[in-house]
Amino acid sequence: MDFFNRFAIPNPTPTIYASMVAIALTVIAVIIGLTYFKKWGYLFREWLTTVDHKRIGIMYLISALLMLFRGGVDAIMMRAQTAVPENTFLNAAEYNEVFTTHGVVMIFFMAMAFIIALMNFVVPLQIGARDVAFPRLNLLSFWLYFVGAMLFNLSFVLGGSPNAGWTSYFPLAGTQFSESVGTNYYMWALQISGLGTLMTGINFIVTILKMRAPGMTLMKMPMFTWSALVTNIIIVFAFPVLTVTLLMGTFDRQFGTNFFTMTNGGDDMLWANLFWVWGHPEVYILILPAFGIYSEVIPTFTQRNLYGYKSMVLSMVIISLLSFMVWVHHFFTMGQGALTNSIFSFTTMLIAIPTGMKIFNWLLTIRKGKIRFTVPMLYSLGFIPLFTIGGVTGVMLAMASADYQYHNTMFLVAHFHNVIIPGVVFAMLAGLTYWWPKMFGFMLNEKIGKWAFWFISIGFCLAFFPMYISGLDGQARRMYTYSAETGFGVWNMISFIGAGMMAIGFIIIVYNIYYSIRYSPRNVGDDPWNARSLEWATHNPVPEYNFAVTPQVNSSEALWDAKKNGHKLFKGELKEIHMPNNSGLPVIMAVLFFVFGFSFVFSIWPGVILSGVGIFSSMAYQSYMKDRGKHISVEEIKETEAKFGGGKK
Amino acid sequence: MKINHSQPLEYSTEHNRFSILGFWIFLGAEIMLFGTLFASYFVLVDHTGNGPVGAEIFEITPILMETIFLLTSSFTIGLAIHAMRVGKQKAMITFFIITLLLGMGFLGYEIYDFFMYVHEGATIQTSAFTAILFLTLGTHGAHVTFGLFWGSVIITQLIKHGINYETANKSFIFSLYWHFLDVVWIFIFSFVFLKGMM
Amino acid sequence: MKELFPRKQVMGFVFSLILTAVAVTVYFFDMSFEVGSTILLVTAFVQAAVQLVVFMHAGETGDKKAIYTSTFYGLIIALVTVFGSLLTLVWAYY
Amino acid sequence: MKIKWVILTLIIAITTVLTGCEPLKVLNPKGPQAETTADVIWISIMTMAVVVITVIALYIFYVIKASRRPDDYEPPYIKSNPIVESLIVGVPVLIIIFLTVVTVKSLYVVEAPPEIYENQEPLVIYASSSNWKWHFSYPEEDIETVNYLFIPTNRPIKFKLYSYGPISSFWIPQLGGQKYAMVHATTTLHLAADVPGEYMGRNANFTGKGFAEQTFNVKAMPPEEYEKWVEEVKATAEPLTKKKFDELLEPGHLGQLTFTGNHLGFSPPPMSHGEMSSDTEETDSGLSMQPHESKDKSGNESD
Repeated sequence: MDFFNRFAIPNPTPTIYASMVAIALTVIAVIIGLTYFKKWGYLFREWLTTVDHKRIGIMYLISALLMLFRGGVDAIMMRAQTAVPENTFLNAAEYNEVFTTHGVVMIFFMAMAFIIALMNFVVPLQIGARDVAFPRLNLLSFWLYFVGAMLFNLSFVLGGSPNAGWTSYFPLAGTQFSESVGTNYYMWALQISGLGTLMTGINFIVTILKMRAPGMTLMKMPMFTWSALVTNIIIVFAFPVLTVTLLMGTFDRQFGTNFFTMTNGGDDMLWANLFWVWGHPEVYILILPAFGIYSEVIPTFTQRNLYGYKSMVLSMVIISLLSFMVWVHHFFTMGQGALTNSIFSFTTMLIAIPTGMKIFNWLLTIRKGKIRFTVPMLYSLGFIPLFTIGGVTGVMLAMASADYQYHNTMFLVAHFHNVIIPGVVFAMLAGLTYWWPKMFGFMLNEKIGKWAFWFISIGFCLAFFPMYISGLDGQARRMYTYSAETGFGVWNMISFIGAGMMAIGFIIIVYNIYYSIRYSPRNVGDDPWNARSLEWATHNPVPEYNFAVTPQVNSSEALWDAKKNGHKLFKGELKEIHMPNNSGLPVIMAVLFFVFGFSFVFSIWPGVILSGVGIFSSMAYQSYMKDRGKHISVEEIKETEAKFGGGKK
Repeated sequence: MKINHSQPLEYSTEHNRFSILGFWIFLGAEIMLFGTLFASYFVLVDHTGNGPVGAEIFEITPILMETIFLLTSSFTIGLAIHAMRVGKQKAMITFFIITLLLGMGFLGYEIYDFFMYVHEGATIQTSAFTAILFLTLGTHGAHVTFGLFWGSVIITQLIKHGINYETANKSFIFSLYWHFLDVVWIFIFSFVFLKGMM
Repeated sequence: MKELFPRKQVMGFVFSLILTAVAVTVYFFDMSFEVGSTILLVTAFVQAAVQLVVFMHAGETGDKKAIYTSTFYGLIIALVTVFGSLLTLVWAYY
Repeated sequence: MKIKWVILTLIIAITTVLTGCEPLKVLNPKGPQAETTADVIWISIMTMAVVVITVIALYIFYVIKASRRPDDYEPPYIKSNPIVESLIVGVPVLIIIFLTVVTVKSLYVVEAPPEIYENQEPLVIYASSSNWKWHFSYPEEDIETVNYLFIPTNRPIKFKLYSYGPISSFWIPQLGGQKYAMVHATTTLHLAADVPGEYMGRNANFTGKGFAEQTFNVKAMPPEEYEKWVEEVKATAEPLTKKKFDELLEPGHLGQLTFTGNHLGFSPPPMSHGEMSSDTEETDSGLSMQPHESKDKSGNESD
């Protein structure tokens, strides 16, 4: 019986029991549904084992949307709890779990997955490639991410959620103050999904460097591809830091070491330091692809070229380097003194320069343009002023002496949501709407989409601007309650209303997806937005091999060049196309990694050893395996092309 | 599979070139991994708590032996790749096996070192310093251990299939890995051991 | 037999042994912290460069630029991390 | 176009509130250090307001123009203009240089004892956090309080901060910025109060379950009154024993408590070797750049 005690929840409540039941019922329903409709084979063959970058992208997308709702529910619960003073909707323990999971889920399992989804889907198409450089590795990356996400979410019903904040500062996250296995989950979920992210990084760097269509020099790459390249460079160099940090945390918690403990020389400041050495670049990992999306959307819907292509590239490269040199600004108040803080204040503010450059370049793109107010463009237009406000409050926070007053307050919370929501979330929604016809062959309803946009942006302003004020009035972040005399009540109430509006906005988006699947017209053509870059030169939805003939490019706006200047993209005859085979091994490895992570969380050593051996055996098996891929014959290509209308060769 | 015969075998297909570049980028990530370990090591080196300091537990002889083993193995794997390029399969496999044997020698000494540390009362739990010492050495040691398994897998393939574009590619990538571990060891040797005993 | 031992690699190996021997002097001879650290820094980085160029054939293909960029990028950031951490967590407190 | 009006209204609303009748704590300083930070905040708000207004004005102008093009308008292909490019780099550079100067100057001010009280001996108070309380030791007066802090006005106060548990952050918004209290290093925070009154103090860094209630009351009073309070405490309060102190350290919440004596003797703060006995005034009064005590190097923590 002792063995099973470890799985008990430390703070069980009716909500959690209800969720357990709900999860069990959902799983059973899914299994029955799949069996009844005989979809197991289809699901396994066509999706779970696919190496097609487009399908992997869509799997990331679905997971990201699921996680968005998990994290969103957490957010609403937090806002509801703090809406009025002395509220008892959640107790302190629950509130701590909720804000911890909100942070982790949103950053790692929603935002990261969303940008990787779009990178997966779009980048190979934008550079005219048939797939990524290592398709099987790509599938493994997805599975590692997915396993990490599932492991993390499991903590809710088995053993208890992590509750030391998404930053998980030691010694609070150490065994002395966080006794439940929650923080173990945190360590292993992030470790496993981080491994997947690192592989994605390597994969995409090689893809972008080596697989571009003939004629596409580095300085003729579409801006989203550039942003993906820079982002993946940051991923490759930032994630190993997280790996080591989490490993040290795991050792402290599970092997009794003293890296960050209170005794025997442990240094609690080291965790904070290392966490942010990774954590700050992570912020740019999220925001740079968003910048890339805006740089695609704004030229498309102002119907002109992006202003200052070279300076846009340069600013991203500078940001990528600077992002590794500013991490101390996350703990100016640790007492390193005026000199160190001055240095890091300065480097932090420097980032405002390349970022400002980008903002002005977008404005100058709009200047001589002709705007079409589509949903993606609305998000981009909402982004510019809102992100500017978020950006300048970032500069305010970078001023270390003033940061002593902002640090750990709602002002900070307002700031980072003010850059992440208009920056990253708006970009993801813009990208989703923009590339939706590319993915599925029909458009999302524009009218419903606009409703969602207004709800989300107005909701955003209501939810987060009051936090600047309550922060300056002394409301610390992560407080589960406050007394009425503090006067924070009114601001938090406005926040709650705003959060509610945002929730409605997201529900409208879901409704829009449902509505559009049912009613949207299916024959939208290959280029519904009158777009400019190469991904729109193939069919909607994209055939398995992407392009029947490899395109030849001589502009960063290849399709526009073809449409306006009569450049011929597709020259030469159809040839046999070589494509990789689907692979089941990543799925098996995913299961093994899940067992490994789960056993480690609960210190079940036989499980750890067996699954560990399994993982290495799979790698060895992979090395012996001969898989030379398959060939798609010319006839088959002709048939497919004819089915898509055959407009393009 | 298009094979380009103007290139060395390990570069002869597109996929081979992807793999080699991808591995180089992975090594970039590894630089950062060990960089983080070094950063932590330098921060924690004086955090010895009630445990011993580095100079009290380090011994020069095994460390020198480890260094010579690993340096030589880095040389021999280089020779193996050279033999591969001139098409000498037998010599290549011999050098490969010598490399792995030297790697095992290194690992043996390192394990002996670990036992000595524990014997002298410096376990991984003793202090922040011993923890980061074991973690840094252990991470490198784990890489070497993984390399031994990986290398053995490649040798079996070499024996079975001879030198072809696939085995050549794998061997070359393995050689990059092995040289890299040597580079990391040089930094551990200099900044953990020699600096600690200085 | 001779063709199995190319001159370049043998020289590289001898050179790295010499560098190791120089580094070990900091153990056997008494010297100040600054001198010792300088010797170690120089020998370690030269040694790493020898491995990179002689043994790892870093510059032999068209991907030379990408390879050197990623290596130096990693190196620079690793150094920033090491010295930044020391600055924040150790030196600021003396 | 609604969004612009929403933003404008919000900006106006924010400014009204910021300057409104009931000032926000951070912008309503009651001591020299908080005044410095409030000034810095105002400078930054003003500078940033100029930036935001410029960007939003340009934005509104361009968007309106670009949305009212005639049907036959064909947007031109435009190459970037080096003058424009250098302008959008140059102006931010100037702003950053200005703000950096402001930051660095103010940093050295807030990290040092307040200038206007320079010639006064600072009052040293050891403030330590434990889950979820604050302990204040007054070594000079030889008294200790829990969860409340009495200080004299017009005298510099030197707080020595450390923690018996998770990283906490000591914060009295109206007197100055916050600083971490940690297990292994004692940090120093210089504050002073100009005006008598009661102020809110709290831990700002998340420390677990009881974090929200980890607050303390600060009462600044004229020096004479403060002396009187000290005398009163000495006459009436019970002595603090090690046993009692260990009980206080147990996780939980406590009301306001008062003791004579303090815990510095039997449970000394983390500090470098030997510095404890000779006290710290002389040793680091000249080291305003380095507000920290040197860290515990040899690891002689008490555990």
